[in-house]
Amino acid sequence: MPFIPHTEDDIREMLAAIGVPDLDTLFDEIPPELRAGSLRPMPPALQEMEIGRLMQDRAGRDQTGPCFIGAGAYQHHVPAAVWQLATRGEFYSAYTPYQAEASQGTLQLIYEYQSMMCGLMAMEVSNASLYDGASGLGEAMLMAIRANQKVRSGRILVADSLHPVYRQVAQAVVGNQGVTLESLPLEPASGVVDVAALPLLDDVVAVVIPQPNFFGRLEAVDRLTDWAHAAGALVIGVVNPLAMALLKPPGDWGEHGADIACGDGQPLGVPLSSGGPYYGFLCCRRSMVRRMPGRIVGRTVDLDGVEGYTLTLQAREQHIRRSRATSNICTNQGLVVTASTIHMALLGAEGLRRVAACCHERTRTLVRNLCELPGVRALHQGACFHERALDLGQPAEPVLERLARRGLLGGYPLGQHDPALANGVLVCATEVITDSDIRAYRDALADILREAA
Amino acid sequence: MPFIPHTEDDIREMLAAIGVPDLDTLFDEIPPELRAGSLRPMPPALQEMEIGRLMQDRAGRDQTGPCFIGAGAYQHHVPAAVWQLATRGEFYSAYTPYQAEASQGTLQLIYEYQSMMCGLMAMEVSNASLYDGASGLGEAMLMAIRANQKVRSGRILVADSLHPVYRQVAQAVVGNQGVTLESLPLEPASGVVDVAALPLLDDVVAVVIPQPNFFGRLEAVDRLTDWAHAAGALVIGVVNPLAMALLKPPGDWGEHGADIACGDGQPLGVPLSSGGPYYGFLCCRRSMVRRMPGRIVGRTVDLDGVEGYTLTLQAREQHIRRSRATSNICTNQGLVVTASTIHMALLGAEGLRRVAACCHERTRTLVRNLCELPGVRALHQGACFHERALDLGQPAEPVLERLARRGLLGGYPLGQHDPALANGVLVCATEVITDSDIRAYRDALADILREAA
Amino acid sequence: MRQDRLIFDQGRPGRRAQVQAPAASPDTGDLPPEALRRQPPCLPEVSELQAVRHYTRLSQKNFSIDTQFYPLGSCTMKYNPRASNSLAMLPGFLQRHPWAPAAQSQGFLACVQELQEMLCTVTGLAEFSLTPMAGAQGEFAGVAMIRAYHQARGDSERTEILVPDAAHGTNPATAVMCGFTVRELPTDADGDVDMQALREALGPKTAGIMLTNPSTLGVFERRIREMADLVHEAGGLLYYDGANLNAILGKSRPGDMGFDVIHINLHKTFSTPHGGGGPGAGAIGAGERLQGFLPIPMAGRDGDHYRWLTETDRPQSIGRLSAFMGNAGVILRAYVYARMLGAEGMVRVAEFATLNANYLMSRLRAEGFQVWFPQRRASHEFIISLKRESRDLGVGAMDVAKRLLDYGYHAPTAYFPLLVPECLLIEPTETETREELDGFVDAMVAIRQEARRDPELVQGAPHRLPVRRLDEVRAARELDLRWTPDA
Amino acid sequence: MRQDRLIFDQGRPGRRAQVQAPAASPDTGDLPPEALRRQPPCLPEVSELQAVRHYTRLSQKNFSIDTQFYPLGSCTMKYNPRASNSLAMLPGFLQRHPWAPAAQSQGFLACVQELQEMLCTVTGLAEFSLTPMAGAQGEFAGVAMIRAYHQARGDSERTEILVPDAAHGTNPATAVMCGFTVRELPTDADGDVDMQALREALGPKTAGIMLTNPSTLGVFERRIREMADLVHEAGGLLYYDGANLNAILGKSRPGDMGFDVIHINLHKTFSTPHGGGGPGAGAIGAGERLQGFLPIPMAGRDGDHYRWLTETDRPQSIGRLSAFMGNAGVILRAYVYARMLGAEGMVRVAEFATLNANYLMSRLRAEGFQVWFPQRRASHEFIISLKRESRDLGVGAMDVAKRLLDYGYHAPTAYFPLLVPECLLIEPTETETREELDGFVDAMVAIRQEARRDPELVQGAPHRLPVRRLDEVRAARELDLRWTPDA
Ligand SMILES: Cc1ncc(COP(=O)(O)O)c(C=O)c1O
Ligand SMILES: Cc1ncc(COP(=O)(O)O)c(C=O)c1O
Repeated sequence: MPFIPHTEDDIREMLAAIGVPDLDTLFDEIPPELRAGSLRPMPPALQEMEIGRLMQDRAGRDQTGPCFIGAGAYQHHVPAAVWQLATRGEFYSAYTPYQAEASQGTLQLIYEYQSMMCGLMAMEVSNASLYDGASGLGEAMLMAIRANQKVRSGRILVADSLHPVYRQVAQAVVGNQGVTLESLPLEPASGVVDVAALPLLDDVVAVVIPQPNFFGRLEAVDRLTDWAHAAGALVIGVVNPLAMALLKPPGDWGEHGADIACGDGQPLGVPLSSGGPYYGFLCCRRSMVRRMPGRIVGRTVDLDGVEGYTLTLQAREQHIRRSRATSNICTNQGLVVTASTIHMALLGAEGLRRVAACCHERTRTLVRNLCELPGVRALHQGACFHERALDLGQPAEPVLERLARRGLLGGYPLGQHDPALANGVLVCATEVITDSDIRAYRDALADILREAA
Repeated sequence: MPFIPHTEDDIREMLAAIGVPDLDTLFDEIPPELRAGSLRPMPPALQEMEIGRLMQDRAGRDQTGPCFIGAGAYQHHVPAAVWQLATRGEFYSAYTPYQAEASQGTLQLIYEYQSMMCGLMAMEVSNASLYDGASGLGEAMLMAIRANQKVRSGRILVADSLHPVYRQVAQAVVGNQGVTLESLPLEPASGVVDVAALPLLDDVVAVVIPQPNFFGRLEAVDRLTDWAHAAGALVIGVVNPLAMALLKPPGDWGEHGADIACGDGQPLGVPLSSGGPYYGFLCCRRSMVRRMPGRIVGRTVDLDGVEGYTLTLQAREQHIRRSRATSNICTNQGLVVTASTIHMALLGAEGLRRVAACCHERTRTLVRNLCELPGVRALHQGACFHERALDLGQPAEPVLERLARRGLLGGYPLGQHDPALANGVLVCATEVITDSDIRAYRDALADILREAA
Repeated sequence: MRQDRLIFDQGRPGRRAQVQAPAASPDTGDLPPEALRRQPPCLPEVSELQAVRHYTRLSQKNFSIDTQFYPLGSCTMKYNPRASNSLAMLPGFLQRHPWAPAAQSQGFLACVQELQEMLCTVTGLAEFSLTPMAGAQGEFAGVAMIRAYHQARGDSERTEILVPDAAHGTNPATAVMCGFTVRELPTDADGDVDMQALREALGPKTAGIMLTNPSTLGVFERRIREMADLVHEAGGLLYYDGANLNAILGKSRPGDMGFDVIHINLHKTFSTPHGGGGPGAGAIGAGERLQGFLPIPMAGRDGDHYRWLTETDRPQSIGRLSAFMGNAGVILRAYVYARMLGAEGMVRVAEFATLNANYLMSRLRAEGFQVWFPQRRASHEFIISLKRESRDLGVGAMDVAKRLLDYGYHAPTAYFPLLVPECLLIEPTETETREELDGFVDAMVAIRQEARRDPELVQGAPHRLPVRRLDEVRAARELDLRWTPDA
Repeated sequence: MRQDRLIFDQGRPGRRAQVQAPAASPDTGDLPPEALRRQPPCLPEVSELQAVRHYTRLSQKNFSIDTQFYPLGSCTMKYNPRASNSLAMLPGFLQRHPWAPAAQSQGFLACVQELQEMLCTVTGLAEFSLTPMAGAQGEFAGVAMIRAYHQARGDSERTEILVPDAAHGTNPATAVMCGFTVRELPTDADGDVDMQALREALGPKTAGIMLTNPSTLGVFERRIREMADLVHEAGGLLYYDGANLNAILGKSRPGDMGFDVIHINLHKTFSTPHGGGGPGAGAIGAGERLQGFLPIPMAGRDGDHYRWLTETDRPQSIGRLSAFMGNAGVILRAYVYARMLGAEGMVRVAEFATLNANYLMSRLRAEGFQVWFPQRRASHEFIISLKRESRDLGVGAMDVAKRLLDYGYHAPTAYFPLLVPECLLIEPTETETREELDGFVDAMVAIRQEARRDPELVQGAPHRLPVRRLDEVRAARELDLRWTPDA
């Protein structure tokens, strides 16, 4: 009986204490017709050794060489200390810190996290996390709707340069509440929103601006922010938090700064792990904090005046406010935030800046190398951070498949979102990519393009 | 400056507090001619990410398929909890528990370890560990010399069926103190000491009896023990501790039990890891405890009468008794004992018994399969535990090399200890070996023997 | 004596863990100056040892399953196998990019697909998607699917979701997030949904109903088939909140009860850790009516080959709820757990969770505590009310909860469900020993004695934790939500 | 309130962690009945959760580097990088069988061989063997090599090893284990070895001398070259106890000082963890005279190929000290650490260890504590004596040490070296911040104030730990060394 400590004696004595003859009687309130039969087909129980072998085999099967895919998830070095600490039983197996006195470790850590995230985003308030960047954007939109009481249209303008999956997810989150997402078009040649040709803005709740955008390109965030604010719209910045060690953070955009900053915390100490668990961060102005979804930790004092930490503003949340809560979120991504906090503490501002600068340099080197190959060129001109779209001069998907067969994950095929970009691939090189990885990519790509030619 | 927290300000202010102008001045008592020059050749510093890549590469290079080697180190399933707990910072980075009040975790754990080891060996006293099984045997011999005050010859009789490397190591440990190791011969056909032809025993301090022996064979431990005791010699049992979950433990050998039990703790939760760190366990009669080397933990009470644990009988040890100590050992194998204690707690008597029985069954299945091949036969008749010597009918080393090239570690070549056994290989299958591993071995061996024929 | 100051207060300008970032500091090349950050962010400046020491020490201030018993109703705080952790964190899994092609992801996909199937078997539903990242997102998916179903049929009048008053807060909150209005159903004296009220509430506006079974009152909803028939007849659909599935795992299947869609908290029933608040996973399963609407991606299987099912395969899907496929690492942990249980193990989960709960209930009742539904079997959890103690001694549920912390037990869920006064919702789970339960009873008895002798002792609890009772009013009024360099 | 009972007391007959052992119980087949165990051993019978909870809780009762500052002289308790742990525990390393052929072990062998070379560079010796499993076994190897050297030359009269009186206990104990008699050398007023006494002690019986430098008194032995010449002239050899190498790493090399053989505690200078008492590694290096005698196996290199050097390559070797090659996992940790430091990092270890020690010494002196060798530079450690406090206040070194625990600092090494009364040997190491050192000074000052105001408070310390001062006399007299079912 895996994980069940009861001995035969225990069972007998416990049943006697309850006053039932057998275990089955405990289920006598379940109507007979609802009693489950056999659980076939269900594989037989495995010992830890057996499942260990199975998982090792499966994990080994998936291991591949260098990865040049980004598109929302980035491979970075994570200090060994990060997850060794985060998986300590006291973090790993703790419950949500509702009992504050028994959760000061987690609560102080989240307070530190909130402080770090505010620092990185140059914002005033951070919550304790949402599920991921994409669904978090949906929550940010709903928050904007609640916060911007002057505009009741339910219209939100989303830059077309936002990661397409983020847009899909946000749509799924907000769609049932009468919110409509509209497009702020992208100039195809430059890969950014054309600030020279901004539409007239009217009756829009909020504008969503990515930085860097899906193509790795840098948006004119100052101009866009001021333009949106001028028309009474709020600004939601969707950013790569690592990039914010180097780039202008949302709180500093334009005259007054963005109103809400969100994105995915994955680049801050979270392994790729097939897409999750990551976490969504969410920051805003202090004036909006009561509209915020998710948990928030505050510093206070105890009966003796000793400093301590507790969940606060819980009246926003579902367990108190129920149908009038700011969101239905309950369980969030606590442990990932724990790891990420430790990661940020270890790297510090200078460490993160170096990592960001190094990623930038690596991607530029990669792009330079690949663009030396005949037929390969950058899709957009202008500065990029972290990733860049290339045109391979031929359909990208088959090329990527062949690269994969050589153990190289060569990038993200753009054609799946826009058939016009079928030759396009989004490449990314982080600090973990070496010169020899880049050479290997270039050489393999050269071969493959040559074969195809 | 890896791992050094000093800022420029710190350095300046600290030098000022000391009253020296620079760091170099702190070394002004070192005569100039002794100041080191450059540390070339020394590789340049690596970031954690870089050394991570290097080590991953090296570890990956060594990974191989199933392992049929035993000969002193055995691959067993180790519950995931074991090392996740043992590497918690509070165990991993703690010092020796000299400050008992600040070390109750480690001390209670060692007390539990001592209790478990006594249970497993059916002995009265256990110490807190020695370096490994082989060097521990040397310490056991020195302890026997101190304990057996009736015999001052310094002669110790060692069964030839003991692991040859254990004998070499014990020789290196005791050789400088005038102790002589003599041979208790082995009957080649049966692979055990011939109890029908035991020599006359006289003026011998102790007899060393392995169980199971080097060839996996079971010695007639009861007869041997009584025979040694009758002649005034002490009995030192060298055992595989896992086997003791199934086999008669040293404390129960013969009429009065062995006097000392030792061996290597590796099979109890310690990964193969190239041979170490493992640990040597050492148990004895209570009457001999003051002759024991190594640390011992005792239970006592504090000022308030609360139970607690502390190192005890330290007057045996080098830091108190210096040149008259029972041994020079200081640092032992504490963390490995920590892991091993957790392992034993998780497996329990029944779990260990099942593992042992399963190893026995696996090895028998392996041997049965291999002996079906033409030319392959068991070297000895009679019961084995855990491993068995086979005769391949041709020199074993080249065969093993070919198996290795196919990703199979086929066993331990016996020829390196005894040229007469050049065709011999010691094979072992633990519970981690599957039927398909065994088939793979048989098929590969069949191929190789056929090619060679 | 030593306080654990904030990590920020331990820093010094210029200090850092030097091995963790590139040794050289590459220049920012072609980045336009106006795109750059002007001032470095305020982050801690500490050494590696400082960070390790700080967070190790902080961790020790937590209660956790690995250190304490957590009889926390509705939360199923059971043992989180350490093997799940190490196997989910094998390098091959950690390094897999979410966009890695299926051909390079067969190992991972196999785990996902097999877990989907196991969940179908154990719940009696037709198909599962594992993308929701917690229970509440699973609820969201389920209710959104109900909405999409009605819409697909052109049935746009159905604007109401029925929710029992005892329901978890996420249920009504979810209904609203999906654009519905909530209609609450009262509970009858036995803890079941009031059938008469249900009949009255049902009608052409009914989109569906959200239920847990066993309910958050800790009892099995006996007339569930009848309810299902009524709801279906009215044109509505049934949503099953699987937070309490632990109580009936393998014993009774929501699909057989008539539910159309269900979420399972893998971080409860399938023993993935709570992690101090998350991450979880809210796997969502559907019967025939709703399966086409399940969120994507899901893992599919063509013979020996596993692949992702996406928009193309599932045109009716409510879409994506996360950028990738949800909390993959949590799913792997659940998969490992499920495989270690196997069919037999699953049934035993329910049996022993129920045994523990009924035993603990019997013992507390025998000690004179007021069990709220004494005439009912406890499921995996049950409610006691401290109404009497509160009235007679001035010691309420929260006081007892806080005092339990001093005794080394995590407090049960207090003041939930809302309809029971001064209640504690107690769920011991199957992984705790009888001795642990007895110890808890002893603590409860001891605390009641303390409450009689010295109520202030209990009212002022906890006394043995890093802090005493915290001033939550001040926390909410004088908001201090982050460290700043000048504060 | 909750005691951490022994794991045995938490068991119940028949309980166990079922997933951890084979599901079936194979019969014992052909094993003869008389070879079998009659009764199962008394081992704990607990569930997996119980074991995890118990050992997690026990761990929290320890002080450790990851939670506290350890100014523990002679022990070099510095930060143990977490990367060393995870990289040494990569599956490929953990699964490697010690008898795996060299061809299948190139990755591991490369690490061993490269570490051997780095240790040569940093010590100025010709060759290293990494097999000794702790400092004391390194000493054993070194002194055994000295013995073998004299024997190989037919020089059998040399029966004495000289050891300064301040030496660590392992030094004289080792000499005796190698069959020598020990002759102690006194220390002069400055903390150096008394040269006159050395001259008198040297002679035809001198096999060698064992020294640490800086010595365990925390000072650099300035006349070391002169001593080396004297010893060598007398036909003896010099052994360097490298426990204090942290103080001079990269700054001065024992080989240049004239030492013939040296051990290095990798668990000190190379930052592998102490693990609550071990394992360590006592790498042993030799100059030209002794290199042939080094213990086997060592890693050798032929071009691109790494292999083991064994008896065949090294006929003069003192042989094997362990069944395999020593504490491989510790060696890997040290290798990772050494590579992260590189040449520059090594020098900085000594610089900042020395800076921290001298700073702490200056501050304590300024606060009025008696530094034992005030006229000398501290190396990486230094001594203060509480003779005055003991005399005037009745509060001795042990009392202050125990009270420091209450303040959250591990106690310095107390009463060692033996020749300084009421001494504390203090070694802060380079990985601690200045703030941590200042905090320690504050605690020392506060404790002295307490000793003046309320000496019993200090004498009765500790007060804030899981237990108060333990009765060691009773522990040794009423030996209770194991749990038994009947006790
Ligand atoms: C009954 C019930 N439903 C739903 C939820 C929400 O699940 P989650 O916290 O994973 O979002 C919970 C969680 O506590 C619950 O107990
Ligand atoms: C000076 C000195 N020499 C030798 C040793 C012995 O080293 P080990 O404990 O590794 O055997 C120590 C350990 O404390 C020491 O401080």
